[in-house]
Amino acid sequence: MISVQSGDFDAVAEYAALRASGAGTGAIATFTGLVRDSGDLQGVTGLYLEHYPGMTEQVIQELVDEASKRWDLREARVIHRVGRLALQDQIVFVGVCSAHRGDAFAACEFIMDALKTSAPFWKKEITSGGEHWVEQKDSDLERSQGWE
Amino acid sequence: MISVQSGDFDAVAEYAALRASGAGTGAIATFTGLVRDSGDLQGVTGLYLEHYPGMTEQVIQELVDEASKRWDLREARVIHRVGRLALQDQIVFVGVCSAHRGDAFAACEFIMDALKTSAPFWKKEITSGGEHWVEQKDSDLERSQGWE
Amino acid sequence: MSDNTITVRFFARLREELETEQLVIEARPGLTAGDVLADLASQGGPWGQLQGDQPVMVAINQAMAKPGSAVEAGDELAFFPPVTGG
Amino acid sequence: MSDNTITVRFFARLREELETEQLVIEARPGLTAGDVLADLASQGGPWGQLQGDQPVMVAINQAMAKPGSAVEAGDELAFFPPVTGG
Repeated sequence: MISVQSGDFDAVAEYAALRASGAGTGAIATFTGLVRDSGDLQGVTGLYLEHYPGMTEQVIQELVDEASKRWDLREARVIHRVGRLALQDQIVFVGVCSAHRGDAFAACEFIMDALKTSAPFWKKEITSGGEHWVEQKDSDLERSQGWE
Repeated sequence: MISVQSGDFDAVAEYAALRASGAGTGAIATFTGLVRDSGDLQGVTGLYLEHYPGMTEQVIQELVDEASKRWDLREARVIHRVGRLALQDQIVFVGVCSAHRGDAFAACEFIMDALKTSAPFWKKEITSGGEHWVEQKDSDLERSQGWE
Repeated sequence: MSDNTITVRFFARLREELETEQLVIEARPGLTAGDVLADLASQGGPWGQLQGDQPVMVAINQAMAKPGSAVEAGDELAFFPPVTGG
Repeated sequence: MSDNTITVRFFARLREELETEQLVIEARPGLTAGDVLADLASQGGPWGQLQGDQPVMVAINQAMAKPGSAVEAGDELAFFPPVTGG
């Protein structure tokens, strides 16, 4: 299940869906990203997220497919929000389940890292002094390249 | 928060507690282990888990403290169940939050790996043909030694 | 979309600074994404940044592409800054 | 716990096979966890496994220890198989 949406998501319902994925599931790993006050500028009060409707969903599906080839995955759920978000709002959820713990951790982290560097999302930080588009961080690229 | 308990846990409430950990939190990683039907024997119908009351909690606290030294951790919650469990029951929950994604993933996986090799828990598989104590897996030891 | 045109889309910082979300250009034989970037940049002003220091990413029909990739009539070409999601 | 005794606890497979959850032994100067293992193993029967092929883990006062670790009056000594939690 892949969703790009402006509304909030229910991490609870996502977890329940992962848990219902079948008797072979022994491991569920989840990651949730929240808006936090320590971006490139001080005094961030919120974010605005833009995406490329159609392409974004397709790229995420390809990342999930790639993860399914590398690891034993029973189910993967990826949700990314767009639009205006406030501090502490949930931005992104990646949840996977697998028979095995190592596969669950690796696939979850791989999808999350790849999401940050490959999926067409752009983030603008909103501060008391104005707004600015966030630049891509080298550290994100390096994390993602570590998987290649 | 560390708990060893016979009752089930509410992954939802755990997630909510992690999310409430403060404005600096940007990343929440969780892992849940479930009882699954593919142990050392075929036809597993359940598990029985034993622990060493007092020592077990202390060892888990030391693992969390060690993780807090290695990574930026805002909060960690570890729950491990004991007693008799059925297929698909939740066994273990590890949830951490951090300012940073990489720290959240690493700390969650470190605690989970170390839990399997260091905390005094013993697992007995219950099958239609009888019960047997699970032997320690070399693969778990190797995963944990990878952190040293 | 008419027979001989290419739709060009812009996202995020480029969309804002170019004050353009979408435009339509004529296709021509042998045209590449890089040719389109050069044509647009030659208008000067904010358009100059399409050939400036900051990297510009290219997608054709919603798949990542390169400046050397060919674009044809009916294609959807998109330019945007490096992605910063999650 | 009396003045000069050591409590010995067993867990999991050992607890079941020895049919013993806990026993009390006399402390003596220079006693190590390994000495206790050897004393107990010398009873034969299922106790022999305490010096057998399968590893036996040692804890003293609820902290991991080694066969060479000293045990003293008032200590809680525990023996158990390698852990298999999570």
